[in-house]
Amino acid sequence: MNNTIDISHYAAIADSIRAEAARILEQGVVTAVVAYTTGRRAGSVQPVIITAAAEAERLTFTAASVNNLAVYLTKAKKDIPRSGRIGIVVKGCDLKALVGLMGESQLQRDQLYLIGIPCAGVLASTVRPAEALIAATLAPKCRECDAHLPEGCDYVPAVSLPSAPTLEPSYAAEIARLEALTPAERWAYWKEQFAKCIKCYACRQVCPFCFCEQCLCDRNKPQMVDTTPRPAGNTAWHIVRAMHLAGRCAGCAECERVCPMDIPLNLLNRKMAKELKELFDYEAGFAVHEKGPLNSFMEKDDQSFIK
Amino acid sequence: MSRIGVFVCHCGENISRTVDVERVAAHAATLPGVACATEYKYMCSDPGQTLLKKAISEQRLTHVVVAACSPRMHERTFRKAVEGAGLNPYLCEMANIREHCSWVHEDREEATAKACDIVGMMVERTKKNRVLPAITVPVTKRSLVIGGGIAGIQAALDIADAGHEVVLVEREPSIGGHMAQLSETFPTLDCSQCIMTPKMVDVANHPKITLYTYSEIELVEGYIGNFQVTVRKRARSVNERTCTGCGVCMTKCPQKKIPNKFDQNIGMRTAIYVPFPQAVPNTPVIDRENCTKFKTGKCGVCQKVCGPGAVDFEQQDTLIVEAVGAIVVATGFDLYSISEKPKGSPIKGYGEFGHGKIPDVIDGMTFERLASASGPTGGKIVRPSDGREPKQIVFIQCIGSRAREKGISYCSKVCCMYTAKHTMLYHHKVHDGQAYVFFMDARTPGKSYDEFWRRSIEEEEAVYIRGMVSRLYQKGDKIVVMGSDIAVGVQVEIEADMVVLATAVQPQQGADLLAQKLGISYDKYNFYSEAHAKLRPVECATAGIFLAGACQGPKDIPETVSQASAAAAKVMTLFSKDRLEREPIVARVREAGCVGCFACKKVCAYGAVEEKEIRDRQGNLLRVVASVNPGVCAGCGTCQATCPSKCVELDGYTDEQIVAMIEAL
Amino acid sequence: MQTYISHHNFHTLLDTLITGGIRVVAPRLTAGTLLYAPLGESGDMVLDQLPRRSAKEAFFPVCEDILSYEKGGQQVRLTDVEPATFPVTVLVGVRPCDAAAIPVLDAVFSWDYKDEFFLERRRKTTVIGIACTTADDACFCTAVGLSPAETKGSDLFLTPVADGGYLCDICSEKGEALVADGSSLFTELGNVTPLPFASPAVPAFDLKKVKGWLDGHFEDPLWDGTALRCVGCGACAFVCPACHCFDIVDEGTEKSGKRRKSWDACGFWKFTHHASGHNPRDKQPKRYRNRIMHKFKYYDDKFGQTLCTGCGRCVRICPVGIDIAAIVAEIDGMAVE
Amino acid sequence: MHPEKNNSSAFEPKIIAFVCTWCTYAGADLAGTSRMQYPSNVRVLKFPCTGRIDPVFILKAFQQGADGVLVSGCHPGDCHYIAGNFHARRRFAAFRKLLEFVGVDLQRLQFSWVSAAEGGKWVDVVTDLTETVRALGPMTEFKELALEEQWSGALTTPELKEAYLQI
Repeated sequence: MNNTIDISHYAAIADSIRAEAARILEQGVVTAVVAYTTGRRAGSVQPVIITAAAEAERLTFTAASVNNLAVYLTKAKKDIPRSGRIGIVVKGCDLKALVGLMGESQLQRDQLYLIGIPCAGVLASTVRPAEALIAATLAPKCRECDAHLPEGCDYVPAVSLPSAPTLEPSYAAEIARLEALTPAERWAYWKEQFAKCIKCYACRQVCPFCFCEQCLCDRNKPQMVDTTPRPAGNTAWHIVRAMHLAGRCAGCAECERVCPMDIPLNLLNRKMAKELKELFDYEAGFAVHEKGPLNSFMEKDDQSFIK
Repeated sequence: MSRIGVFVCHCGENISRTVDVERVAAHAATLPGVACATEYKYMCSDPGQTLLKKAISEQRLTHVVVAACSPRMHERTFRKAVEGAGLNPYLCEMANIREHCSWVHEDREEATAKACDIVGMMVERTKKNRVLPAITVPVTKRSLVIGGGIAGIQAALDIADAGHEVVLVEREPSIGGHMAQLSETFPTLDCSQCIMTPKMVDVANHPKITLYTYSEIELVEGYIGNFQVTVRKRARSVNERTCTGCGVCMTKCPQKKIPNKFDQNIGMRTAIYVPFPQAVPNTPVIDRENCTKFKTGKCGVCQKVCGPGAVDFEQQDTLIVEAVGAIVVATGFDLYSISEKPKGSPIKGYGEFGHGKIPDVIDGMTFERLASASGPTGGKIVRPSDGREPKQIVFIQCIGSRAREKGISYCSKVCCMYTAKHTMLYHHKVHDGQAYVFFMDARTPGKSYDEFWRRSIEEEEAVYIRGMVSRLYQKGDKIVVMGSDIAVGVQVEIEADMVVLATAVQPQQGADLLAQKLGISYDKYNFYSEAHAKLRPVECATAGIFLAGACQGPKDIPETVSQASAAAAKVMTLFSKDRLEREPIVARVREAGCVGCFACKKVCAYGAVEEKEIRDRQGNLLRVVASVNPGVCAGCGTCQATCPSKCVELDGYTDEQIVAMIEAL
Repeated sequence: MQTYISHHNFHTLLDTLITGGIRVVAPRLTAGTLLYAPLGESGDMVLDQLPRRSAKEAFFPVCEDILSYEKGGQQVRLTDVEPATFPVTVLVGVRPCDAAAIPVLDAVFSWDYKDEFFLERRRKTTVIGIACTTADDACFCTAVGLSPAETKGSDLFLTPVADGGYLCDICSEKGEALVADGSSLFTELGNVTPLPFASPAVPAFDLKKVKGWLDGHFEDPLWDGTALRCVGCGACAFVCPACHCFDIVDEGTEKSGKRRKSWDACGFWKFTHHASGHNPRDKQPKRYRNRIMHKFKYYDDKFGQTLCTGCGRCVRICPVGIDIAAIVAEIDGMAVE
Repeated sequence: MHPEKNNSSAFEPKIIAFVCTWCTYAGADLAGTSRMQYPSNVRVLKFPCTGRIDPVFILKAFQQGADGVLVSGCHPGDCHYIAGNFHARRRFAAFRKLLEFVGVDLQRLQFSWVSAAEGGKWVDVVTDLTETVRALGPMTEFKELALEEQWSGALTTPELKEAYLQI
């Protein structure tokens, strides 16, 4: 199996982002650009919001450009789009999230200037940012990516996307493995995973779709979900989180990437995506849906589970 | 701290027989926040309510839980009582320990434990109840009546005579319904058309009644006092305004052999037709399926002969939106055609009686048309097969009705009486004929009914045979009817010339679809459900919608007319106020937390959620949030279950109330 | 005082403690993640990496009960949790950055209010520290005045030696008692070669200078510049060996429940949210500023100590790559005197 | 005392039913007015519509010790609120898949349409679920979870041990 992933075009992408960001800031097309810049540690990349053309030279794009920057346009960061039209660098998976946000009235297309990345993949959260991108260091979501090339962007760097090796999808395999277990075995698996949770809410804070200003799980009148980081409250939290994202999650897997306790959160999201595809033929994509699968219905929907 | 009063009802012995009410009250007294707990024989009685009111003032109660029957039975009663004692009615809840407990469990220990739990759950819920101020909405003082049979006509006339506008919608080309088809009526043998047609004319001439015939209900939106109803007026192909009703078109129409449904298909009509001569309106309609012009493009004779030029082949269906405040449903019944099993019907059919195969086996309504002076035979009772007068006629009752094995367990109520009537009509017209009736029981409650039935036997010589028919077959030009006379215990065999089946009364075809448009409930036979079998027999559970006639269950004419007038009275009561107080069970948005994703708006079936702009003092747009129009909100709460941050809450069913109940268990 | 224990004997020591009913807590793989956790046997211990969460939870649990309540009739019955029931514990494999944070926390938990939950666990726990022989580019203990060989906070401190055994520094009476109890397992310090200590790459900060700058820069463009991208999770605080904020909540029903104390984080929007709806730290940079201020100024003001031991955990796990070492270095660079 | 009786009374499942007021609650009322008999294990919570039923309530019910949960409303097309049950149907189709994936035995979570006319069906549905759950035994998963702690906050008191044994 071809183990290397060709990302030789990332340098050209970085150049193009710098040039385009400088141009749109210079010409006043946008008031700010949300992009990536280099960090202190070797190979590290972090989100940055620039407002002047001169800052554009700080921008970069590498295999460590893992963040879904869409989070900077919602919830606590709503001030950012309010300042004017915003340029934002998006990979295909990130764009799906933006499209979802548009469908949920959180953003309007004309507020955004989309810089789309022909993306060959990014690094897994388990490896250091300086590592080379090979199949073994590739983020699991990239193994089953169907959105290497974002559609409908305002600007896409003129680079050709190198052909990518075909890799076994890891989430699908893991979901199948868990599905084959007995309920008790699955419970035991998740119990152990959820027990680790410390309720740091990184999964929530980094998710573009967790845009509620008052999270249900922070409420105490009534206390729908125990807030303490104990196994009971943790389990409830993760079930509620997965349910609230069902039919909305676009698969950026940021929740799983940022979990300091390595809980495989995206498995829950992928499982729900799979079910919603089977039940209601719904999939997150590049087209804005007026209604999500869980706020619409068809009279002929499956009800084989109802007596 | 709440001071809750818990009142446990014995309901005579209905509750106390299986539930230890003293123990339930004692248990309630130990619950945190309960200030007093007591039991009483009949909480709903006047002394019971007085006890409740007294306790509220003496014990300074903040909330009340009445553990008694279903809230569907007496919630109103107790909320009113609580209101009378100066508390907001929504601070009172009922714990259902009768329908959900004492009546369904026999073990006293188990039932008592369950009752304690139910009371505990409701105590916790009630603690979280908030004062809900009443919501008032304007009332549109116009009414819609669906169905132009005797029920619809009576309701429409009563409401219109009270001075309110009525929109009457009828599916057929003419109003009149089944009563217009009948020959004479029991128990007086009045000519049905003689008493019916003047009422039809009254409808046509009434200044307050707008009549849409050949029309159906397309869509119903809104709520009590404020419905918007879309009526589909089907293309008649004849302009109602210009048509004078001269009838030349019908005489000239070359298509003359189309079975007339009004005559149970034994009489024929033209392709452009009125179903019967006294039709209201007297405007013909073109049956496009059978019209040569529509089938082949040729002909068009009717248009050519029409003086006023009223025939319009291009006419389209039109949709008319009517605003009304109340709806009377009077869609009536149909007789079940036993020869075939309709799709999706639980009824198995009666192929064995040869209906549809043996031409001289007919149903009761066909007999009515034969006996009717204005019918296809001019009132002569003759055999459809050869036009001969039947000398031996057999009536068979309970075809479909009371036959659980066939799928219908109810009694159709009118068949005993109309069969008795048929034997009389037959005897009056065929003096030398003999009528036989196979029956299971004769059910004749009603003023002068039993006397009427006896007359058919004692004076009109009908032979009643108690027993069912086992077999029926054609033999030459006779129909052999084999059955048993269980009263005497012998087998009976009659060579009949004609057989009349008293088939079951069923709701109209499509009754379920109309119910779904109206949002009213119906039973397994598609009869519409009243709000309460005894105390609210003409109201639907859906506010503002009332029932009249056989659409609710089999009824005879006087009953139908009574219910129609009752429904009209209910409508008038509703129209007696300019504004209506409605249950304040509506959704509210906590704007501070709303992020404006409008998931609530997407799931709201009523369009009650609007987008609201929040601006600062300078007028700058800060955010757009959801806002619920309390007049339009129906209170289903789907928005709340959908809202991710629970920033829309349904009053009366808040998360706090529900979680309190779950946590109480 | 120094002594030596072989790799094998060290495991025997721990297994003896475990079978003797002592709770031995050490880094252990838990559902795929290296965390401090009680050992069933010493073989489960993993000593070659820094655990994802710090050792503070041995004294300051993620979540603990304080009391329980029961309502019956018109009465409420409260039952306090008794710290006396806490188990005797040996905490093993604690890195210098984690161990050094423990005495720093002593200051805040025994200041005006004596937190018996913390202090009882502290009394009952013996800490076995271990020197670091490797570091990554997130490590910066040396920059905050500590080192991979720092014994602060340890009762017994191990330095790995070339043959796989450990050189043991006895740093306290508790450490001495532990060695005395297992004396047969410890041997004379022979001719051993300690492995070379790690050398983190971040240059030392001038913490006085940094504090001096912070004293005067509550409002500064730096906060927006560094923390606008902060998404407001609590990951940094929760993995930190020194962060010690907690929340107290009641969980349960109308009938019964528990009062619980659990970790809290200044990065959360709700941390300073008032009942009135007002939030003095209304924007994320203000919350992040508090994190830096608390670690390098407030704690110093109050207790004369720095609330950061340079473990680098927050640097590694921050979802948006906020690097406290880089920020403090920047402040250090800007500060004068 | 009869030994059989003793055995069967060892475990009485706790069943929580979330029902809509217009159809299933009325159907349960009808079962009452018709004096039908069914196991007393069920506790009914009334909602205006199945559309109001939040999946969190089901979770909460299990956390509060339910051994089985029933959600029941109007048949498709019969919703008093036009379409609340259609939304509920989708929501629960998804939610049950999630619960199944985290290891909840779906035999403990029943959905049904019971109309106001179906007193008999209510009796059947409640009886079936009660008996199914009785055969499965207690739902220990959430109850155990409620007693568990992160190791650092775990207490070892006799009361806790006793509580654990009683699950």
